[in-house]
Amino acid sequence: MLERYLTAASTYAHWVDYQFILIAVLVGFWLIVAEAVMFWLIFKFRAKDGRPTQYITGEEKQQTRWITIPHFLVIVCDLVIIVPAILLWYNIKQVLPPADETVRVIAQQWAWSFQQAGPDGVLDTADDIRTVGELHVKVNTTYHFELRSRDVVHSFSIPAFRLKQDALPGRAITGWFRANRVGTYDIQCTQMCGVGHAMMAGRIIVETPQDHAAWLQRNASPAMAASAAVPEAAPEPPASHGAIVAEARP
Amino acid sequence: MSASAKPISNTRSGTGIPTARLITWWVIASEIVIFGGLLASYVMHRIGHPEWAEAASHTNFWAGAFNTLVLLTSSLCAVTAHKAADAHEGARAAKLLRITALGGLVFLCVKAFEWSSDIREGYVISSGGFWSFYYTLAGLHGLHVLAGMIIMLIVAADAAKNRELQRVECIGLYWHFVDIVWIFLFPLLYIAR
Amino acid sequence: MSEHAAPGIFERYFFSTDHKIIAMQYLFTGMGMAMIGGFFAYVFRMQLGFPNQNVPGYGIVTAGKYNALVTMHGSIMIFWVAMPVLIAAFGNFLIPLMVGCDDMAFPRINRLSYQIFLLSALVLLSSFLVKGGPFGGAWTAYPPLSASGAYNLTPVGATLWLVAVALEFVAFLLGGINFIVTTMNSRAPGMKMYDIPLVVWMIVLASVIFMASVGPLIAGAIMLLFDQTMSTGFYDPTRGGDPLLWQHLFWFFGHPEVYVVLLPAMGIVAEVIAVFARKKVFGYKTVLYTTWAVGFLSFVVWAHHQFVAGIDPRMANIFSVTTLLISVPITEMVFLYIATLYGGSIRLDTPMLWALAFIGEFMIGGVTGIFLGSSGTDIYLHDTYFVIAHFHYTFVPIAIIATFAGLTFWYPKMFGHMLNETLGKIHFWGTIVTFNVIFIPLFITGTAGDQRRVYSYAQFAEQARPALQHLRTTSTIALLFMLAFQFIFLFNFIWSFRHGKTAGANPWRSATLEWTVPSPPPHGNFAQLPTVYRGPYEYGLPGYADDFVPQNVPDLAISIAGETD
Amino acid sequence: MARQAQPESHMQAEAHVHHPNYIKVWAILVALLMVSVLGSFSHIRPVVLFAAFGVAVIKAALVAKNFMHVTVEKGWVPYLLIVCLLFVVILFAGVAPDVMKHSGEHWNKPLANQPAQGAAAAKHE
Repeated sequence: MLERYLTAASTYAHWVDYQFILIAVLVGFWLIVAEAVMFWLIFKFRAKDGRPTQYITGEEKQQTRWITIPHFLVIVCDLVIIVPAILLWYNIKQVLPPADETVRVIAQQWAWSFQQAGPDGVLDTADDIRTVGELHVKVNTTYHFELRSRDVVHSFSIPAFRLKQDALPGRAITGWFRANRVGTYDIQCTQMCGVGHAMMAGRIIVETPQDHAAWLQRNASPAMAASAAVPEAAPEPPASHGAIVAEARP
Repeated sequence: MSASAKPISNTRSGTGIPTARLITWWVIASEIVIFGGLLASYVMHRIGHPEWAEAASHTNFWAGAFNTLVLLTSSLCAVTAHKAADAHEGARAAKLLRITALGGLVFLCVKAFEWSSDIREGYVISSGGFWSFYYTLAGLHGLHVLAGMIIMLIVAADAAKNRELQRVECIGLYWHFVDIVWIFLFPLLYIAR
Repeated sequence: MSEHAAPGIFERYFFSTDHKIIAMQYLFTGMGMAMIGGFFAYVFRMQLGFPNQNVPGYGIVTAGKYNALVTMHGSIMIFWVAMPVLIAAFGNFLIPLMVGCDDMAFPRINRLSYQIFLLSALVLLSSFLVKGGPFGGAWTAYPPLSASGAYNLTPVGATLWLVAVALEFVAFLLGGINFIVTTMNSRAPGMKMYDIPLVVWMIVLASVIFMASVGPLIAGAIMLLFDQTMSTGFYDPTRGGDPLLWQHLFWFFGHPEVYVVLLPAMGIVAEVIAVFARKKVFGYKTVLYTTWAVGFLSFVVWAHHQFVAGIDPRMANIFSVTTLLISVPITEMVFLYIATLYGGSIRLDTPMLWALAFIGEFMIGGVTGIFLGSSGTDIYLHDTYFVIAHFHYTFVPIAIIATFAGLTFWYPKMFGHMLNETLGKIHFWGTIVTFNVIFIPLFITGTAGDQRRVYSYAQFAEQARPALQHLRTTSTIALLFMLAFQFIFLFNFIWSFRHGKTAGANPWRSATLEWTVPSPPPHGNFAQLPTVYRGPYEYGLPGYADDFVPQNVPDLAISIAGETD
Repeated sequence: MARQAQPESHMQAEAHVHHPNYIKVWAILVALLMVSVLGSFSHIRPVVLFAAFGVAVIKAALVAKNFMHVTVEKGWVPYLLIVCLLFVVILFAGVAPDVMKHSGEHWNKPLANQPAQGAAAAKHE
């Protein structure tokens, strides 16, 4: 259902969509029934001459039955919703499948920058590839991302992956995704982060392993790694705050 | 002004508790969550940051202990004023309330002395997490002391003329509450290291 | 009640301690703020519907201005419209009248409450005049964005916003505690706990919830104020603070706040439905029990606003369960309202239309909340337009629809004249239809991934699709119509002051106490203070000629029987 | 449904409490304060903590009972105050897992976890 509106490009995107449909069906049923009953009652008991109103307290057993029975059915529906919802949450946010690759995502006013391992396959070495605004990943590969923020609260959202996680200064938060469809998708910031909030867009480019390897080679040359891949486009965070990592504590 | 005539709603007592005391309890309840929110924030930070103990060791322990004594004693005066008011001895209640307010003044003077020596030593509100909480908690509490003193003097002025004696108890309740907050602030800010 | 000479106009309308005057002050201030908030909605919806065009009456909407507009729209509509109108205006007007006393228990505290509230509104509006403009960091004001002028670029505006909100809290603490005390202590003789009309119950419970939940946020606001002005580091992680603390303190208040405004709306709707269906509210006590349950549960669900905010993911499970739990008493309450219609004799006058529309629309808001409360789907839907559509389907029924139900219902009591029914119905249908056309498209754009608080989707290829833009434009055009229909109400409201049909004491043939006094009620309300003999909803009581029995009418037949026993 | 109207029942209550010997209560409070003060010089942590916080709770209870007469007040008043305290406890329980702790499931606070060497994390830059 959601895919009509937006591509699903990660493994758990479909899980989210199924849960969405499950809830839609259940609550939609109740909504329609409740609205129908309401309109029927309004019609049935419209004021008519010679038909007096009835005195019903709604406190006797055979009257409250009309409330308690649907009420328990609602509880059952709640259970049917909550159990898969928590399982879904558990599988997306609490269980991290083993990582094939790791990427560091750094949010700042108002850009996304990414750091991933270079040809040596290890993060935090000299040949790391740093990019701004563009994240290149391999299809069908489990990525862990480590999310940080340099200044204010941002939110790392890839709608096509059904992925969202706030980035907080002073915190490193780990999550995962596994893209399963080649293409270019949006990265949004979904938390108000200042004047440039609407400009804080990024792209995630899901590539075949071959394309990804070629991209890696293109960007792994020392010269590229040193200068071009980290342009000055991203504004520096204000001096007194910002530093998620660098400045020593006062 | 027409408002000086009390409405009948003020004189009714559906709960059996007079309106003045009833509203005092609700004010205290709302203050519990205000101080509670701040204290909870402080406690969780303090447990999370054992290194703040170093900063905490610079607080003036004896000033805190003396202030506790001052507040306990002023609470005694306040409750004695309540007793006097119950006996319809307005003048005596007023005198005791003024002594209570004097206790508040002593408390604030000690506080002023303490803070100025803290500041002279270079510990200001922005000197670190502990000091931020220290000044905020004690400052909010000090504001309540100040507000209590002002209301107390107004109540005392009425009580001296044997008017509105029920207010003596209410301001006393508030004062005891402020006292209780300090009873917890004292170990939290001065003893825990 | 006063034996003094009639006070001058200034004293009478600006420094009065009469609860009815204070209610009007709150009402008109709230309506004025609603116009400002509505104008902001118009401006930023125009930007979304017709990007980067000159907005008539405003100009070009830049990113910074957009942020300020949405922030102010949210803050104003919740704190300066829903709260003052639903709780303060109706509470002030109705509580003394409905519990049968002459005024609030503490009239001068009541006046002080309004004065502080007015000050808070002025402080907020003054932020439009300062350098940098008003605060633009969303009504949730998450630090560090809100804590530092270097980040939000509105250093003065951010502080003014915070001070205004804090003052507003103080005003409603004073007002709310006054409501609680008045209802507890000043009821007419004979009015037992279960004889209190539901709207009074609900306003009082809302005040209790407000009182118990706002404290930590007041503490949090002090900390944020010091972060802004004294360079403390309460929310600065580089100095031992934690930005999540504010989010928790904010939502610990922010979620109960939803129920703070919902409950008075539910109460108003209960009164209106009972009167126009000529029915006793179905299961009065059950309604109250569910209200208490909702009130308590509302304190343990707050972090569902923070599922993806960086809280520990294990905590999300607990809050997800409690969130779905709270749907149980709310559902029950709505069922009870619908059941009240059964066996009635329903007249569809304008107030009743609004009340029924409240139930019908609020149910949509309620069920869409399930999508967000279940943590799994919230990962995707959080901070999208789905959320916006969802909470507007709750807040518009609360703050607009229920308010209109209450205003049209009690207008005769407030001003002594009837509103025009034809204009009222045109206004009703115009508002309800356009309301749905505004927000149903937003459910779709939200499901398609539109994120909130973004003034332009040009940067986002998936969101910049024309299909989605058409939906946004539809929503904007519907908003223009909805706003236009409000002028009909405004005209009706002002015109009927003078020209409306004279109302009489009890035009709706209602059983509660406020209808036993003249319209508008004189100073002091009751010529002779009433005694209460029965519950508030005795409609169609067998053995009576009339189909309603007011609360203050003694039950002769049975009391005579009692004497002969 | 009908019932006899209650007579205008509610007089403002006169002296609703019996006044205990306040000097004695005060003396106990001062003695407890001494315990806190003396306890703080102990080097045994549990002793310090009890002398500080255990005694504070006792002192608060004494003030509430004897000066504020909470126990004489209508039953719901102490419950109201306790419920407000309960909400503070709920707040603490909901917030502490994030704010008090420095790491949790898939998250940590790099700065707080390396207090001595905040600069060590600088290698990420």
